[in-house]
Amino acid sequence: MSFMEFVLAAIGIASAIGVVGFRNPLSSAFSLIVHLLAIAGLYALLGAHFLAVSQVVVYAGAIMVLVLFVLMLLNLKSESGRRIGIVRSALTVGIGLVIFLSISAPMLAQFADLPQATLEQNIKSSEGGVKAIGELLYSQYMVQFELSSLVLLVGVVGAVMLAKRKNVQLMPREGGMGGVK
Amino acid sequence: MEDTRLALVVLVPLVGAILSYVLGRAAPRIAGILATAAVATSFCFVVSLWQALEGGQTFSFTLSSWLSFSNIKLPLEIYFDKLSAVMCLVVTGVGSLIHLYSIGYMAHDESRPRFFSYLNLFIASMLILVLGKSLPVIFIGWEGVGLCSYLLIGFWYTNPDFASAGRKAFVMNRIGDLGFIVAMAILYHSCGSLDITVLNRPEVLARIPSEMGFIAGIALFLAATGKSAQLPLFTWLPDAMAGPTPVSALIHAATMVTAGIYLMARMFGVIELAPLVPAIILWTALATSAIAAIIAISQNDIKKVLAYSTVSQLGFMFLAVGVGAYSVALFHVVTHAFFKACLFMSAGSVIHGCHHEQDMRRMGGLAKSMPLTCLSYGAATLAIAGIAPFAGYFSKHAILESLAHAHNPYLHSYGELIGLGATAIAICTAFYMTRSFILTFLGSYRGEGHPHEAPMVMTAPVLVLAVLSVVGGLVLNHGFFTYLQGPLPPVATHSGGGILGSVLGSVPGLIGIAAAYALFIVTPAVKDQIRKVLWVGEKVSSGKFFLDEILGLLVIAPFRGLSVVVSRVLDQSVSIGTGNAIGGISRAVGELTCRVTTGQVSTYVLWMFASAAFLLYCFLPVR
Amino acid sequence: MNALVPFAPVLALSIGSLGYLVSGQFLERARLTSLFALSLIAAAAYLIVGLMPMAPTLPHGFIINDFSKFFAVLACLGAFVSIIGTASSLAEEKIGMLSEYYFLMLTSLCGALVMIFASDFLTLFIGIEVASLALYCLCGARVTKESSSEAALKYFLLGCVSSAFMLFGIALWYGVTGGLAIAPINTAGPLVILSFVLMMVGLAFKIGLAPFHLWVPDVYQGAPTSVTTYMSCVVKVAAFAALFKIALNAFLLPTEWAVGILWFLSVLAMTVGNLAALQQRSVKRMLAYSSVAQAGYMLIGLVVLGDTTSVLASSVFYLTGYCAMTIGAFTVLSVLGPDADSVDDLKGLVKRSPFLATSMTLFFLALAGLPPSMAGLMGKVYLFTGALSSEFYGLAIIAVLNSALACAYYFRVPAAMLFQAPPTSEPVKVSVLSTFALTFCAATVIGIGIYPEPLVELCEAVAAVAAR
Amino acid sequence: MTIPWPPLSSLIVVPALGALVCLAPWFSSKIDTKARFVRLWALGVSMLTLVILAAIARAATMSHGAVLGLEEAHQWIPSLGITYHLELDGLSFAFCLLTAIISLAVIAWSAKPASAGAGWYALLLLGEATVMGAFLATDLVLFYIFFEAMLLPVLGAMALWGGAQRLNASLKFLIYTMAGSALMFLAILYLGWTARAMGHTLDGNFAFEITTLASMKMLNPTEELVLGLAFLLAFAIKIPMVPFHGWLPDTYREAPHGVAAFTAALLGKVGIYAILRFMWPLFPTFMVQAGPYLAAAGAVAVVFGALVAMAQKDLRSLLAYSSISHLGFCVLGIAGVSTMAMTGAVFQAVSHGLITAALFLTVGAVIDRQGSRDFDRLGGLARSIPLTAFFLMVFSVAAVALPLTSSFVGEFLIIVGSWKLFPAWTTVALLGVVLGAVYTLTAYLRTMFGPLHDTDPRTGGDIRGFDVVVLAGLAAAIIALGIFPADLLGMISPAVEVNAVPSVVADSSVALGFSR
Amino acid sequence: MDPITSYLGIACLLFTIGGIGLCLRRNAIVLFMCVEMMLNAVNLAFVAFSKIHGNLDGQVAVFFVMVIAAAESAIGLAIILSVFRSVASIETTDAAELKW
Repeated sequence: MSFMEFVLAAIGIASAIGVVGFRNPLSSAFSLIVHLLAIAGLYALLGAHFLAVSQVVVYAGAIMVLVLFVLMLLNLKSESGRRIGIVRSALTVGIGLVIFLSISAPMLAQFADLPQATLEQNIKSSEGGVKAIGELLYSQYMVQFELSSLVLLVGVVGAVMLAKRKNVQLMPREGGMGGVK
Repeated sequence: MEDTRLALVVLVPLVGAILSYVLGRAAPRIAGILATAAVATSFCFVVSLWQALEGGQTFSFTLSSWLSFSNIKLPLEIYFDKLSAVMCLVVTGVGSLIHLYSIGYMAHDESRPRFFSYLNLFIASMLILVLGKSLPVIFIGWEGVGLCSYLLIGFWYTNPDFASAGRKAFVMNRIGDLGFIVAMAILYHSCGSLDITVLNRPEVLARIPSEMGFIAGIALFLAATGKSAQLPLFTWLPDAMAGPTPVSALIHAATMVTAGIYLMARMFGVIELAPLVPAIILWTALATSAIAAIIAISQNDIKKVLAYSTVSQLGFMFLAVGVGAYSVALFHVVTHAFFKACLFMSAGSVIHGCHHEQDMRRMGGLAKSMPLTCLSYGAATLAIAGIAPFAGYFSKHAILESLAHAHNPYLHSYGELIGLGATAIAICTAFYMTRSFILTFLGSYRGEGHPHEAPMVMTAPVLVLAVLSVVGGLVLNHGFFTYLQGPLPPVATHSGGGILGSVLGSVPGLIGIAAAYALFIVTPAVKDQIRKVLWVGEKVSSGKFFLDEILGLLVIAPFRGLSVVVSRVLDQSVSIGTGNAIGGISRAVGELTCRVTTGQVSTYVLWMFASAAFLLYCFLPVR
Repeated sequence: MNALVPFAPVLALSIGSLGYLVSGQFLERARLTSLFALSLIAAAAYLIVGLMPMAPTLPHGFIINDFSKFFAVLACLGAFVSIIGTASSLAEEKIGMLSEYYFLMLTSLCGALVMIFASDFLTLFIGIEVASLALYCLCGARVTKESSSEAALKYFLLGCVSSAFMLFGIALWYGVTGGLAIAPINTAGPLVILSFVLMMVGLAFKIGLAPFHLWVPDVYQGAPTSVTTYMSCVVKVAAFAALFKIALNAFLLPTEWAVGILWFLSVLAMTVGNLAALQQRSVKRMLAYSSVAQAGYMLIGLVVLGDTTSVLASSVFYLTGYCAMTIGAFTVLSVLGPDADSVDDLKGLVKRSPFLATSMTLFFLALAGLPPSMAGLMGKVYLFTGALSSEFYGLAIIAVLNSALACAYYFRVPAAMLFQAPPTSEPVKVSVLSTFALTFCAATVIGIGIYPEPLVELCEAVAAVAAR
Repeated sequence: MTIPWPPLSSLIVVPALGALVCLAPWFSSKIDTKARFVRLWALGVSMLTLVILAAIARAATMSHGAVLGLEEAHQWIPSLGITYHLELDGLSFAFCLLTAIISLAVIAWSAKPASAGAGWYALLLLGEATVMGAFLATDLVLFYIFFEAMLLPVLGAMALWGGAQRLNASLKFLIYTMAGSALMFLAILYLGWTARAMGHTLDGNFAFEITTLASMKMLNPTEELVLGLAFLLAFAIKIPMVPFHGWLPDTYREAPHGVAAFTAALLGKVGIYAILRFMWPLFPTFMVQAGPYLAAAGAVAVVFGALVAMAQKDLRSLLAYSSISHLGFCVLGIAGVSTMAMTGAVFQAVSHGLITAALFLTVGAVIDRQGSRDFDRLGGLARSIPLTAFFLMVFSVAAVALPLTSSFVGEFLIIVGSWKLFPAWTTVALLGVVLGAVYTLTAYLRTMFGPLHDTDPRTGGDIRGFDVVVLAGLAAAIIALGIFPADLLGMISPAVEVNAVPSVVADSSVALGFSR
Repeated sequence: MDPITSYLGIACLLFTIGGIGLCLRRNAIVLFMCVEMMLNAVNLAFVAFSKIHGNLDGQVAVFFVMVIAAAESAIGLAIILSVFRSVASIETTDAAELKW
């Protein structure tokens, strides 16, 4: 594992913990941006260049901007009220540990000793350039590609339907936002 | 031989029962006449059939194939032989007289149609009982008379005590019926038939295993104790006096209560299968007879005295049964029917005349106001006391005599003792009967109002029966035992004897009468002295040996308790409770299951993760 | 052009719905819009029936055979009937944007069809997402109602989580096989199981199998009844189709390791669903929990999969019957009004509308597996015979005891409708379309029960194809 | 053997269609306007059913000499091996006759709940149809369907017109029955599957037809035990046998009189019938082994029911428990291989149906009049309602099995028949005879005798009109069967022998276990 | 350990962290972000597998996941807005009317 990979992975994990850990949603969001960028870096290191770029554009760009926009719109403070109990946290972490171990253990065991030669060959052959992926998308994954447009369309129409209200004004509530009901 | 008359013997009273109710509702007066006519007609048929009986000739009639199916043959068939003939004659004969008497006795009761309907129904049932060709058919009558007895005891049902007395009679009879059913079950499986003509054949009896034979015998006797009021099931009979007096005369003295003896006689083969059974019968009979006689001494209700006397006399009959002298027992049945019916009807006339007063302490001196009744009662008293030549003497004497000839291995060493006991009972009988006569008819009137003699329609039948009580024994004495030798085993008795024998035989009765006369008329002071000395005995006697209480404590209370316990604990708590508990538990678990759905996404995710972790943990081969 | 033929139904639906969306902006006529949507579905169904069986070849990602055709037609039929039945109640539910509403519903159906036809995991996943995303929005369609938004939020968040699990499972499949096709696996090992478990988490969520069912009651209750009606049928059909396909064609069930997982899920689903439903006062929640339990029964066919295909056929049979029951039951609720939910709201319905009460009773009897609507009973005969013949005695006993337990709550609704006094005597108006839908459903639950032979044969044929 | 006309199905179809016609006005407009016509219609339909039954029996007797094995069979679901197979033999006939009579009586009975309209008759007719179906079906699945279906009309009628706790009571009834039949359902399916697995069926498919299954002898003793227990549980709850009677007190307390009569008279009988019809042929070994336990259960039920009945203060509860007691005899009768006892049990079932229905109706008249069913508030009614009192006496007497009533025939045959096999348990059951007299007479005493407790009469007076005819008819039937039972017994016994006895006798290994 | 394999480990870890976040946080937007993180983790696994197998199918899958994530975000945020409008909060503890 190269130093760069290690650093990016460390940043990715740390920022992931940050997303979960920060009490202010804004901090979480920024932390997520860092995380997404770190993952993009990892993609790049793995040679999936197209994905790395897409990650930055789609995720860190489009999605996170949307998230931040909503966060600002709603003008939210930190999570209010009770903290999560220690028991529940411990339980959650414990369950997480079980899941982590039971997924990663067999996976790591299976892929621990891959033949180095073929692996390098494979890494080379799966250089994810725009061209290579584009070719795949427009030949083999044509149908899926078209279907993904349907996904986006649903996203658009759905958002419109939910957001648009007849005769209903978006009225900011009095006395601050969030947590008061 | 099939004979339609036989069917008519039963059907006429049955139709009479229906008609007297239906038509009687329109015209109450007609009910009694119809009912009496029906029984009388039946009597005529019986007589004509009886006349036709010659030698071994019998009649039978099949009413329905009844329980016959597959290879099982249990038709509803009635059968007329000499034994049935005797019973039928008594039932219809005495029955007619009592019906006639009832017309007068019940003249002012508004429920007359119902009464006569029941009475006729009773006669029909009783006839089925004595005519039944197989045990199930006998059982029809057996239960039928029980039902009628129940209905008639509770005739005045608005009084809950009377209604309860009826129920008591029925239930106690039912206990006895268990024995009947068990006996039928055993006999059916051992002999393959329940036909009485088949069952008494030696080769059929030989098929019954010995222990089964014993059980069957005891079971039959149990049935008889229920119906014929023997220990431990006799307490219903005194209570049964709640019914109208003609009912007591007909059912609880002359006919129904002797059904047990009839059954024993019919099934003598089974009874004698195990020698222990007659021995048990004998001891039970002796005890019953003695206890009833002792109780009778202290009773003040005239009907109660007669009731206990009936129990005591029934015990006497069973004594004869116990020693195998069935025809002697039957003889006593007949004479007893005469004099006891006469006694009851006289007592009924007294009650009627004294404005429904039954307590002898409020009577007295009725000889003047009711001479005919007094005469009949006196004659019957002498008969029951066993004074020659009255009817009771012959039968009683025959019983005492047959006791001496007992050849039961279980009784060998007690022969004299039993004879002595029986004699003592006979003395007792004479004593308390004389006492009742004295209290009722002699001395001065102690009650209210003016007693009056009963109307002719009542006194006539009483007088007829009185005459029968006087001469019945003398007339029947000669032919009776030989007549019954066909259906019943012969008895080694040549009763009556000469004049000397008669005098000697009357001694116990005379002693009793004399004692009563001495104590109640001559020296009443001595009587009080004796009562003081024997106060325990008096308590026991007037307390009826506390049999009701003992029975209540030992049988009824435990069952009541058991019933409550079973109902509360086993039923409500266990059976129903378990079902409810299962329902409750599932609801509670369901509630818990719902509680997982807290409405909060985090919890849901946590559950999802936990479940996923569980699946992964459990189902992955590597841990 | 020939290359497009296999996609004709999906294309018809998606392009049609797009055109409809555009035109809908100009003519907002309730009846017209629903008729248009219905005609699209009918067209799609017609096209599906006409499709020729076709092997899965790249670049299609689609597989057309009797199995997928059956499920696709079933989904279309379910969507069709649920739209018919609930169309007239939309106005009362204050779903203003009808064209968007129907667009999303059609797209969701489209996604369901993609799930059913998919021959690789990627297509399957996209299908799931198309169907789900549209449904998330639909759940929140009653924007003025708080619970509707809440249901949407829950469904959305949890659905995304389940998608993530599913996706991880697909990733592992990819990791093991190096491809994304739903094709028989040729290796074994813990990763295969892991992949199956993770996919199972995702699909169990969509089907609503305990312990991944927690969203079901909330969403069924919060969503507009019309959406619930649609969802309860179409999502189950599509998800079961996907499950059967994956299990039989990719993971090559029956395998020893899968039995335990599926057994556990099936038993837990039926038990938890039934127990939880016992205490519900809300009919929608009750039906939701009941659907969890019913899903448990439907899974039996897969659990007990032996060398015969008829056990799978029994699941298909039961699913078909279940669709009619659940659509019918929810349709009745939707006819009663947007907020009719509590058992109390149904009190004395028989006085207010004998037709509604009778048909609802029929549906509940069918769910409980009682005559005369014997679709449920026959389904159980079929299912449990299968379970017994594969010697899954424990499962069969648990299932049968559960179905006895279920009567306790299935009884409540008919009891309220038939045996209790109505709060008002005001009659309930039932539109012609709803009447038609309900009659259709009732006829189905009775018809399938009384003359199941054709459907049994069809299911046997379908199962034979699936298990090949 | 089949007879061309009328088909057996008409026994099911006629009442079912009749019920639908009853419901027709309900869907259209007003409910109560045509109530009288509906009643006449329902009466006509149930009468017609009775006539059809008689016609079938007569036609069969004319052509074949006895009602034996009339069949009607159609394919139904060939892929699942389920057939539509009906059979009428002596056993079925006895129960079908009971069904037809009881339905007619209950429909004719005028005192129905105040709010009951056409639905009342529709449900009763449906009840008749389904119960008939259960008594006729020989395909196990078909039987199961009818077995479940017959619950619903009764449940509906009870929940519609019952007492205050009617919904709880019906729920309990439903759950008990469903829980009981659930395992039987599985057992049925197991049988069907085994038939296929053993390759016994012609077309290589499942088989559920009883004669086919019974002739295969395909079960090993363990299977017989498990399946037999599953069947037994269902029937034990239906009959009900102690301790599975938890549903019964509530049901009989809450149901309207007619429904209680219908339920008590018919539903439990299906259990008795089914044990004879299905369990003996299917599980002979099990039945022989279970015989002593079954006999014990029957005897215990007799005594238990009687003891609990003694403790009741409520007339209807008393009847309910007395029902348990009487049905205990039936269970005792079918416990062992004895033509006599089994025939007796069937006869007793029929007789109990007649008597208990009559009692429920009569007691209903008393309760309706007095507005109370509590002994403490009843009494002395013999004077104010003599006709009711008369009929109650007749039916009480019949209930305590006095000879020349039908129940004596049944109990006598059962006791005498069972004595040889189970002397101890028969003796225990005999105790119930005494206790039966105690509680029956006590009930009568508390209701009819004693001082008049006529404080709060609700309705005018005695039963009259049609109701008298109904009760008189039932009484006549009870007494007629008590005096002339031979024809019916002669029909039942061959059917019983065909069903239960040969399967045991044929197998010698079983015969060993059979000697108690 | 091979670097490629360690990517898989990281993917698992990130997936788990996302899941833990979902269980512990209450803010709907944060929850949404956690979901995105989980998807990302899977994406990482896809890319790593793509490298292992030497084909691009995995990367294509990642592309589609991104598209879906975009659509998801649009809908998700719209739903969150919608919830906010009715409850005036986006904390899941406040939007918990449907329960039991």
